[in-house]
Amino acid sequence: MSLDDLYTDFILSHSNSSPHKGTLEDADLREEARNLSCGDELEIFMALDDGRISHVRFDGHGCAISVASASVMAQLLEGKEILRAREIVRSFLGLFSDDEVVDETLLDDAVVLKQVKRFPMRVKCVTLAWHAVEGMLKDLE
Amino acid sequence: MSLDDLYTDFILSHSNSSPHKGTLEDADLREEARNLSCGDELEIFMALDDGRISHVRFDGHGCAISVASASVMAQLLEGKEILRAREIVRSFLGLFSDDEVVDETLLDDAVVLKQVKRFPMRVKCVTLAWHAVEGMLKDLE
Amino acid sequence: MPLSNDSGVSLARIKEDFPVFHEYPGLVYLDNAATTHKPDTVINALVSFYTRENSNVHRAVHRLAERATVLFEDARRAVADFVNAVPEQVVFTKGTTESLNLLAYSLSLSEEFKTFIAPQFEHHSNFVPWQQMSRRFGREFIPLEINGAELELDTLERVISNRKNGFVLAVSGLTNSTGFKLPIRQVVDMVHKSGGIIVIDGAQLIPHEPFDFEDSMVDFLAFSAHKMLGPTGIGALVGKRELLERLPPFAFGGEMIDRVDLHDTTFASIPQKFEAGTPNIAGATGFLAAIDYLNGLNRTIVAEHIERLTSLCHEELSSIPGLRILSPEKSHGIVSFVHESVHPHDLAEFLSQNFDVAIRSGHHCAQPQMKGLGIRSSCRASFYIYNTVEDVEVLAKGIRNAVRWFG
Amino acid sequence: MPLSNDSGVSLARIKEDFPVFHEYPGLVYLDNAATTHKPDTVINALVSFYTRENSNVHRAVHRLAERATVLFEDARRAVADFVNAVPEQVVFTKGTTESLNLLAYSLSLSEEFKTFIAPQFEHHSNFVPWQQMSRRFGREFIPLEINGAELELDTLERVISNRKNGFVLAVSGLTNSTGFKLPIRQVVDMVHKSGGIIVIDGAQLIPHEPFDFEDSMVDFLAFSAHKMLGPTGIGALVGKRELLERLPPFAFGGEMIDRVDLHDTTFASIPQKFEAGTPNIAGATGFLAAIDYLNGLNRTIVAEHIERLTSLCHEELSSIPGLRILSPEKSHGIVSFVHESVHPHDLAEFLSQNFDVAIRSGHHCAQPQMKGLGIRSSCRASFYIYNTVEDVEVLAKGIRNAVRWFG
Ligand SMILES: Cc1ncc(COP(=O)(O)O)c(C=O)c1O
Ligand SMILES: Cc1ncc(COP(=O)(O)O)c(C=O)c1O
Repeated sequence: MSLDDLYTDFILSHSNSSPHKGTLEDADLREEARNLSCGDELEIFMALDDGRISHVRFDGHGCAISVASASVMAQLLEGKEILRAREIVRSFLGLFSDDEVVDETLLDDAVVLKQVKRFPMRVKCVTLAWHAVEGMLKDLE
Repeated sequence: MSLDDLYTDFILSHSNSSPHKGTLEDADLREEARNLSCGDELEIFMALDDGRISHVRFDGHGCAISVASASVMAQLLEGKEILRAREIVRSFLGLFSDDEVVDETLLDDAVVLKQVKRFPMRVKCVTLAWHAVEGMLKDLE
Repeated sequence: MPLSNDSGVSLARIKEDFPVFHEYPGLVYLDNAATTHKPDTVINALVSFYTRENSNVHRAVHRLAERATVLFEDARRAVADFVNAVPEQVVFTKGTTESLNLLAYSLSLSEEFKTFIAPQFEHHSNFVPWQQMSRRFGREFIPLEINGAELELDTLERVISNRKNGFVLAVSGLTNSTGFKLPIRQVVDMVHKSGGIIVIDGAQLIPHEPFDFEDSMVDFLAFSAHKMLGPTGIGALVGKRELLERLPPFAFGGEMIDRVDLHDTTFASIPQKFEAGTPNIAGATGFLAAIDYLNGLNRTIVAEHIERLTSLCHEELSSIPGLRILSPEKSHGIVSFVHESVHPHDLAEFLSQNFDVAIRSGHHCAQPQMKGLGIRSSCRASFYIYNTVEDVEVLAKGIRNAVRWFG
Repeated sequence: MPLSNDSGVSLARIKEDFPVFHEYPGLVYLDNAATTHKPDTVINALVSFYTRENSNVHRAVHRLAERATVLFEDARRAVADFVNAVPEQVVFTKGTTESLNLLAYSLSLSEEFKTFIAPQFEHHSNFVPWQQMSRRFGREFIPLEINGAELELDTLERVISNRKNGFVLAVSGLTNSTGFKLPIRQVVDMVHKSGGIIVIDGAQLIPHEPFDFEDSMVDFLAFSAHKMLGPTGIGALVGKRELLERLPPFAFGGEMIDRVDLHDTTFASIPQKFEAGTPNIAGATGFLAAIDYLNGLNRTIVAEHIERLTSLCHEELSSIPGLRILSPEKSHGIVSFVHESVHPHDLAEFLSQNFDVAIRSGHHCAQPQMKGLGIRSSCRASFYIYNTVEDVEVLAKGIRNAVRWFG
């Protein structure tokens, strides 16, 4: 396993500068994603507009993997209908579970993150933001 | 290690029929010796006469080793002065401790029991009655 | 001989997998209820762990830590599969005793259970924790009366029917002192109907027969690796998920926490909530290897084999004059006995020295059971997968010799 | 190199005794505070036990049981000798965490101690038990303020002087998150003068330097075998005899009882009183082998060697721009640090994948200490007897590379 397997340019660029990093003043939804064993805490903000996700931002402190994954997620979910977003999140989390069959076409760029599955200690990092969003979306009845 | 090392005729004859087995109606001292992990319980009776041990008896339930050892002890202590009896008991118990130098001449026949030291699980058996008597004699200020 | 497993390996050749029998070819080991021997795969698993994966778990991201963590969780999954539970339901402990103490303590802190009940034939590890926690936490303790070596369902019914409050019945699936086998299905029904929960001490049962935790409806199950080919220092507590989630933790420290503040702490989810400190990681890998070994055998055939040895032993011993068998007629894997003229310790020592037969003598950590049988101690022969018909024959011959010698 | 032990063996050649370094010749293992590797003598001790002695202890009279019992008690004696205590003072546990929980629980049940005090830099295993038992049993808990990574004696003095009631100070001899070394002698004096007792968490200290329990006047000492070359799943609690005798037991079951009646139980004498159930017997024989290995080294030279590596590490790392060292200047065996632009997990992962360097990243089971330092997590390099100057150099080089890569 070479380094580039995990820390690809893709991950580095997303983690070093993400257009989705920041807060959202008029967010409709807010959620904290915490990975206490890493000390990581991300805050996810979401604005909704007529059944769609209009804006996603994240802020806080995390490793390259968790931050890159949050960035990719924000990019992917913006503009999607809530129902569709739920499917996407389910598919992404399915990448890291043994028994789920995943429709990877929903995931676009995010699919490259599935390589993290080979680094079991980092699965928590790559799914951190996604678990938070899963909860946010579930709460919308 | 052959069987005869532990279950000698000496032990078998003492355990199968001991002249000292029984109770003592007019005992001056009585003590229970218990080895709960074996379920063994012996009762030791002692009669004193003018600073001497006049009679020793034991009764109860025990394995061949503990019973033989009680019998040998009774035989050895009867007729001895209390001070002397204390020395004998200390010497006998010393046989089974690593750091004590023992005057074996005090022990007469009982010295053959020191072979039990090679059977560490049985040291509790061979010293059972002796520990009880040690306590009885100590109580005589 | 019909004794072969799936892959056609004769049970008679199982001894070859156990280094201890290479070391002592004449050894007749009949103290399996105390602890079993280990096949080379289990020993090799320990060597392999310390050579190739050794690291702490769950905490670091470096290569060894990653491998150790994966292996440790594989072990949890294997234990779960073995009794048909899911990994989250499996708490690793030091052994049955720790599992039961953890539970007795945690159930005492919960307000739901006012009464702890344990039959008088229980191993001290499944008797004293309930007795003592009752005293400490003001619960009621009921030592359930037994008839000889058996629990009668009438007795149980009388004690648990019409209870107003939640209670816990803690009982062995198979008793270690005599090999009495509990009719688990019936007992579970009775307990649940009366509003209680049931804790099965599986220290003897789990090594001997397939057990389906999910299907059994049992609330908790405890067992030890070392009695089923695995290493010492590791065991499991398996519990219903909702109970494990509800109960407070037992020990505190690394691994089991979520957030630690100066004056309060939140805890990890199950099963970590109950696992404080560095676990016995190597032990878990050995446990995994032991389960793999057992899974490689046809367990029905193994159970039949052990039953055959047990009933042969009953037969052989009952023809020895002066010998009293304490085990129920249909005991499993265990035969306990006393002889009227030879003290159990002397008999065990004689057998070891002259016939290289290892049996256990004493109270078997079951003093109330000994009292119930009107004795102080007994001898116990207990069988496992590697024992043979010849082992039973040597035992019987040895006892006859001993009786003559001491007689 | 002056690094040789009594028998003239160069410390540089110690790695040869550790199979893991044969398996991974390039491994730079700097996660020793989490767990150390095992020399072949320790691994062989386990194999030998399972091949030649395997049996339960204290209970049976047959040959294997006798040998296992003698070996187990030899291990206890070796542990006792290692810290200058007597065997009766040594309770075998699963590890430091169990030792500390046992103690916190037992001291809570005793009415003598009204207050538990632990510095905020403690490992969760020496913090959460005291915090939580205080809540459960209505004791006062004082999380002692720290200054960065250090405990100032003034702070301690302020908190413990003029106490009316008995208290317990639980404190690490050497902290695992930064390597701060407690001035034990002074602290013991202060505590005793104020009428308290002191519990030393020796998980990090005991592996690193000779400790004389008798002479130290410390009341209790806890440590784990796996952090000092021994197996997982075994550790010790050493205590003053009169305290051990006075305290109530923690767990109940086989081995720890004297007489079990239906409604009450009397307990065995120390140390068995605190050891319920089948102990980790094989683990104890491995612990014995680990202590033998350490005894075969010149421990003063080893301590100096580790100090040299630690200060070299301080030196190397402090010249890396953006890197902040969290350990006190004179830390022992441990150097903790963060880099302003690389997350600890990324740094640890990078080092493992590119340089085969194993360090630990995270909160090191010391969340209050992390808060005290104003961080969420850190990297930690920790040294043991087999580490070399080259190991430190590879670490420094790797960090410089990582900073460039992520930068
Ligand atoms: C200072 C300190 N205390 C306690 C512990 C807990 O030890 P264990 O996990 O072996 O129980 C550790 C190590 O994890 C430690 O470093
Ligand atoms: C029925 C039963 N329960 C509990 C135990 C205790 O198991 P352990 O000593 O492994 O904790 C044993 C064995 O000793 C047993 O046979």
